[in-house]
Amino acid sequence: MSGDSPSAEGSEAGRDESLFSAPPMAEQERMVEAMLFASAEPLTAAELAARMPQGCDAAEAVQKLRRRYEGRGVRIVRVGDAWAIRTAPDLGWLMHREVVETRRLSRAAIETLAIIAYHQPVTRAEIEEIRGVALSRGTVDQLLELDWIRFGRRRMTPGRPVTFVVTQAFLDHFGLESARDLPGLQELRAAGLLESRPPAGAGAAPDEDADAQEAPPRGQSELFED
Amino acid sequence: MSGDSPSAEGSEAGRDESLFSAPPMAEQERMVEAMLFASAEPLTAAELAARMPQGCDAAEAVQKLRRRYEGRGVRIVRVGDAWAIRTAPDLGWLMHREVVETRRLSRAAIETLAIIAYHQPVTRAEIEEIRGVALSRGTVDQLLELDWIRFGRRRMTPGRPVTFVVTQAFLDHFGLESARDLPGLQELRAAGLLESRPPAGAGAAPDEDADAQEAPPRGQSELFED
Amino acid sequence: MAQGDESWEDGATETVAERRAAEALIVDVDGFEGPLDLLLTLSRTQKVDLRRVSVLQLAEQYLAFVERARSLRIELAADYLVMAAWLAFLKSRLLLPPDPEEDGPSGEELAAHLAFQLERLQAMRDAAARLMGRDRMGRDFFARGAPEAEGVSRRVSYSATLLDLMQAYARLRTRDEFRPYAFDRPDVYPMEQALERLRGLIGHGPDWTRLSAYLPEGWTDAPGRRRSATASTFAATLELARLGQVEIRQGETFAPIQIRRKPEA
Repeated sequence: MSGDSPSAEGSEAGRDESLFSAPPMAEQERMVEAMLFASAEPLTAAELAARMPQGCDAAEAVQKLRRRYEGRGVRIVRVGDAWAIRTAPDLGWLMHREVVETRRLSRAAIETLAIIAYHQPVTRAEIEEIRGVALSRGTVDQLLELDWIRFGRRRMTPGRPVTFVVTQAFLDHFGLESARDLPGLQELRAAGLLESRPPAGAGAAPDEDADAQEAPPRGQSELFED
Repeated sequence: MSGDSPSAEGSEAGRDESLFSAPPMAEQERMVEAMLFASAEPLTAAELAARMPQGCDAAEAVQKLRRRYEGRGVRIVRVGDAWAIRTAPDLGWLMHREVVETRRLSRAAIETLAIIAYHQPVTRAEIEEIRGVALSRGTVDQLLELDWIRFGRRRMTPGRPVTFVVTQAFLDHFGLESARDLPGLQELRAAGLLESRPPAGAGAAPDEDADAQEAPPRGQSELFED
Repeated sequence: MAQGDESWEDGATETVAERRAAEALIVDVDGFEGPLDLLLTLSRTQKVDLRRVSVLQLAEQYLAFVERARSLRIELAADYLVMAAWLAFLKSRLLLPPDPEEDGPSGEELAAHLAFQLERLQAMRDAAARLMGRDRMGRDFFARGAPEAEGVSRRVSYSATLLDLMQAYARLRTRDEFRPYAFDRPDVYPMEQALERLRGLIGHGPDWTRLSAYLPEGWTDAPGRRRSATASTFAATLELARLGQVEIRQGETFAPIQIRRKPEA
């Protein structure tokens, strides 16, 4: 705003005050650095100053910080009348892999994957039986391509159907030591990932008690028994 | 150059090549700086290295960068086996605009989280024993959803119960380099309070092996391997 | 506290105060997370190192507490009563000389374990408080506010978490749990199938034909399968007769059953 003679007229009036209260410039630089880093939007000098203690010179601190970052991996750039931290343009190629577009797996794929993980080695027919619908080629292809499943050995039954198993890449992705570490049904239920079956006959709703933060009544714990 | 870095055997074959092609360390530092700045999530040395040219030593570059940022407004922090840039904690007051209001955790959830962190890997039954009250579904669910806990490997005891461990997101949130850095962990262990039963004899030093034969594996010992 | 407001009914002051105390007790019971929590609170009033807490005194306090609560006809959770019974047992163990005949842990050992449990719970509460008191991301320190993710190479990565996987599986399995009970037996020939088959065949046989001729292939050899197919086919002909599409006749008892398409009227 006021170029290289910051707040010239302001300092006239408040010189004494600011002399004593303003933090050293190195400290102001730290503040600006932290704010620019954490902010989702570019910040103007005025916005920076508004958050800093009285007597600070945000514009000056930005300039100092900008010089400090010259030649580094990131730079302080001007965006309109605001400031932001951006990676150096010559390093843009490093960011390319950053832009992986993540999509959620389709429900069919995740269910198929879950069945393979829990039942491996498992045949196509068995997967279809559990899901109750035919297994599309696209689903299998996708999971094969992701390297999350692979063909296992053939089942020694008529037709010698091929089986599917999960891969090491699958275990790595899901942070599992082995497929045997997948929680069982009881544990899923205990963790609240599974609606508990309504108790036969009784119309009571045990779930309501269980969600209360206090001790659930004893009866509830039986549902959780491993 | 490779020292203790990965790809030791790879460098056998391509030593000449990497000797000539690896960029200078200052340049590697810039690359790491750019990548860490660009990402909101911690990145492992392996992830950094995967994007850098062959022959680079990401771990070394991170160390150099870390030293460079000491005392600045942002710092390079270690989160498990990954690295991230975070603002200096003493400047938190500047960022009040960035604060995201988080759901208040119930007392049950906070205690359960602490027990998992300090006793991990820990089973549901052990958590219930320590708190003296059944663990409600909502509590586990909430912690799983926050991505602060996850299922660990199964305990090799009858029933093979699943265990809970804390996640990298937990470490990141609480500014911990590793679960070993939990406040007071050493004192608690020395006092025998991370065991499942009181130390044998009054005030005797808790000996590591005495009840190992039947007690669950000591918490906080085997979790660090991943 | 009790004075002032209660002036409207002089004699009732004490009763009201009493009732308030009693109600406070009820509230307290609700406020505790289980017997261990209650015991820990009680033990704090002893103001001693938890390792040296007087378990005997603690048991007295707990039992008195539970007794008072019960006298107010509070339905105490079973946990509290189980703990009360156990503490009464422990008390007797601590007061009586040890029985040399008896195996198992001594009263002192049980008491030591209880003291340990209390100390451990307290330690975890303290640890939890310290944990929550740490500098926390999003409150005291911050991650990158504007992560940069521009670039040219766009790669699609499909993501799924373990939670997704488990929930998917849970969804499938619960659906399974609710599947109506059904026979999955290979040797049962369903009537629906017989009906379907007869509908297709009946048009081609205007003359009287034995029922057995309509049995499906592969169902005539094994006696069990033949019986099932015969029963289903017969039931199907009854259904078609009811609909006015076929006629059925039988010469005498146990004679072959014959069917034909009902002649057009």
